[in-house]
Amino acid sequence: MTQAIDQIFVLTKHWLVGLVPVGAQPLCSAILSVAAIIIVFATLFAITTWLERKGLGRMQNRYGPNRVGPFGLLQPIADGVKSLTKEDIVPITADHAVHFLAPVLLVAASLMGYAVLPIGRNMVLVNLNAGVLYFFAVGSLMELAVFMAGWSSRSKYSLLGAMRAIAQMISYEVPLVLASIVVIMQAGSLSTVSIVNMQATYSGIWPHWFVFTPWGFAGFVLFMVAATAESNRSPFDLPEGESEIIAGYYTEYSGFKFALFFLGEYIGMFATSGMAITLFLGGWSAPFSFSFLTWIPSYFWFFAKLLALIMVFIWIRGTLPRLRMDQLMNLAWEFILPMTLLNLLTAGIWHFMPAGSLRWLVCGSMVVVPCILLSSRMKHKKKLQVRIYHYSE
Amino acid sequence: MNSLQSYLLLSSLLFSIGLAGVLIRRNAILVLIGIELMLNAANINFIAFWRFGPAPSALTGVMFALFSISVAAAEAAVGLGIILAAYRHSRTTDLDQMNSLKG
Amino acid sequence: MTVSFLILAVLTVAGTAAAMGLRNAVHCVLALTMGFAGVAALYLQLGAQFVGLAQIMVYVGAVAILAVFAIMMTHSPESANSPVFSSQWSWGCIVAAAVFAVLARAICSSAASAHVQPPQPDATVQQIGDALMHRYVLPLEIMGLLLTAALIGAVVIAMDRREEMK
Amino acid sequence: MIGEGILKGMAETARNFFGSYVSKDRLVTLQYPEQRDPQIEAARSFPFLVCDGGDWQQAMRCVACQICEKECPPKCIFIEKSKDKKPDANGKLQFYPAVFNIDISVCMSCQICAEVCPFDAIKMDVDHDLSSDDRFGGLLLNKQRLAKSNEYYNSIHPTEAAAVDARLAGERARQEAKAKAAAEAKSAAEAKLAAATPVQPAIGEPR
Repeated sequence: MTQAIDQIFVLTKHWLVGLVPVGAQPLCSAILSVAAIIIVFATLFAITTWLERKGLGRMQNRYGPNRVGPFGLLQPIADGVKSLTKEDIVPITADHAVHFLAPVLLVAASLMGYAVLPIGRNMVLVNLNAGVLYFFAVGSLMELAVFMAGWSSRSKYSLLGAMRAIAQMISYEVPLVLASIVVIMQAGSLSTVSIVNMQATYSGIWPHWFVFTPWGFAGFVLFMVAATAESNRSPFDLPEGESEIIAGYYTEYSGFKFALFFLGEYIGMFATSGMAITLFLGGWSAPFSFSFLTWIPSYFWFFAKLLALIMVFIWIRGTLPRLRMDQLMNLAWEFILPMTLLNLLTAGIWHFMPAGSLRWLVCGSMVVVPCILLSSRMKHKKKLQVRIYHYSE
Repeated sequence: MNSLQSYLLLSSLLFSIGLAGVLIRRNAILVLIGIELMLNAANINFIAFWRFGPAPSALTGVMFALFSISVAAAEAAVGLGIILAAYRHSRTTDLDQMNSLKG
Repeated sequence: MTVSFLILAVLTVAGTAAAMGLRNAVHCVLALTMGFAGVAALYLQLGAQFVGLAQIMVYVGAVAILAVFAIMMTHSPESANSPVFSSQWSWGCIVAAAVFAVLARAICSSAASAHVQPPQPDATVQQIGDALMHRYVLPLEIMGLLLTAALIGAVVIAMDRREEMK
Repeated sequence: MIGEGILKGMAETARNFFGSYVSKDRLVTLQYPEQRDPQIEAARSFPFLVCDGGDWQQAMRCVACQICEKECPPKCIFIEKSKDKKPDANGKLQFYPAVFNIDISVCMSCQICAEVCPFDAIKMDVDHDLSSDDRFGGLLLNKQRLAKSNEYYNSIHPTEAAAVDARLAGERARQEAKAKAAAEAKSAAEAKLAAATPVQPAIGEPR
């Protein structure tokens, strides 16, 4: 019974695929999976916009949306209708073909990442041998889409936003990949499915999630910081800094194309969060091996973790102010990159030391000590200090 | 099924396109891109020969393609750096106008 | 020839031909990324998953972006009206066509190229990693050195030295 | 240590988040169309025309002198002066505006019209939710929409209105006294009466 509930979507798909002729079965199976992924994550996008507005509102002691439907729950539908019915304006000097292709490419690229995310037990679109590499390769397509949007608009704000976005995405892609390499080292595989399978075992009641090791924890935090920057979320939202460059690279977009950019950005954020869950938080596995927890279906755990990470994203957005460009770059190259490199070493030492408290002590100190040293050095160099306004009084 | 021949023909076509680009374009950056295309054509050959070759388990073709991709990346970085430096010097990337070695 | 190969071949050739023929340099690079993606798909079709994904990551994610940046940094308004092709473009075309003719003739006449496809060999990441760490460890190290040298060299070449000259 | 301040800030926002559900007085937002802040007296939005008495066409104070039209910086007032004269609230024959339009989509609420008006006929309103789905007609206020009673004026700006009313009453009384004095002087010229000291009427009963 538990098994059946856990595999209900897989079984349903098999049953549906069995209805069509044999020749069309692979195509039908692929279409079903892709449609399911698009529908589920587009719905999650709608829920997240509501959650974000509500959460941010409450953090600022406001109500948030509360007019459309109970608790404003129908607000995403109203937003969608609004953006669909708005006039689609294309600047007359814009490069029309590229201007049109940019949002399409962005959404397509951000959706492609889901192909290798294990959403539940046996619920992955393709179990690629080089799944993690595929994920990052597809992620690099987003930079191109951002550039196309910024360049084709023929607007200074768009171009500046695109430049900022690309510089930021390239700088943070390095720590993003390096932070995930520790997991690949430990798991000995680039396949997302086998990475999750490795974590879905328990000793006692404790799971073998990689986040419960010194290098895993450090890697997770670094990965999340880099993921925040990669998805252009606050406090790294310089590419769309409203007070400086209006809306960044999608300044010249309106109506549904603007909504597509929004969708692409959120879908990309979910994808990187999903990757963080897969790599560090045990994918679809339950946090403890109590029978009542493992009875809960695997996809539920995945989405629970995903929602938790989204809430952390919202929480951080409600807390932190936007960084300056030099602070952003300094953080990437002077703090996060050395930390990820050291983390690689820590993971290697962890692998070769015998299990015990000594291993914890050595690896823990290898994470904590450089972190303190690097941050005190950054503070000393006043790179992250409060900005002093020389000319304003 | 695809034959080795079709892949080789495709790669030679790519090579010729890259070569034509190198020979006829005036923009230095696009010339560099033409060279990248020629390298890509060579990579297709490596992979095709690995796939259809007698000993695919040795992975020689794959290795060669991997190394060639990284060399190409390094080449692109250095080449574009050189083009930027040349641009700063002569204020143009037009190869027909960059006709003096004197600084 | 299968349909998928034909589609990918057309995509690749169209992308690269557009990259070499279009007027606007940024359009050229965008068309080129299509060609690179087509090549990557060809690698995937040939069963070299790792190489195909590395191709997307390196060429689409890095080289194309780099080229676009370089084009935008070297863009000058007067270059918009100057001719795209060099003065001896007809000679270039003839040479390229001749090269293609020779290559195509050689390929078609070769007996070795009539091979049929052997069964899919597996090039898993594990195998590639093993090969890199055992048989090809020296080239790997040299590659690392080369990339480091290229990194430093590119920075040094592209660095603006006006500050020092003062 | 890096991140200390971040954690502190996150604790603060979490406190706000949960606090807003626990204590209602944290939420200062008013649910606008249903709940409103009490109107403060100094509020100003757009001009309106003050009328004395019942019928708005009869009782309009405006005499179409067109000073406001000339003074208006964004030129959002349009007045057409009447050809004939009509009795105003005091029964005196006056010109009146045949057309009086204010385009409040242009108006910048500078209050100059109200200041220059010698008849205290144009004053500032407080009504601000004037949004309309008609982009042009809905924001072009005509004479009828502009006309509002003096009681309304008294209700929105009591202090100012009281001062205006007092001044108007004083003026009217002075005029009446002058007229009376003139009449009395005429009669006194033949009757040879003693000094006719006019009595000031009480303030606050203008009409």
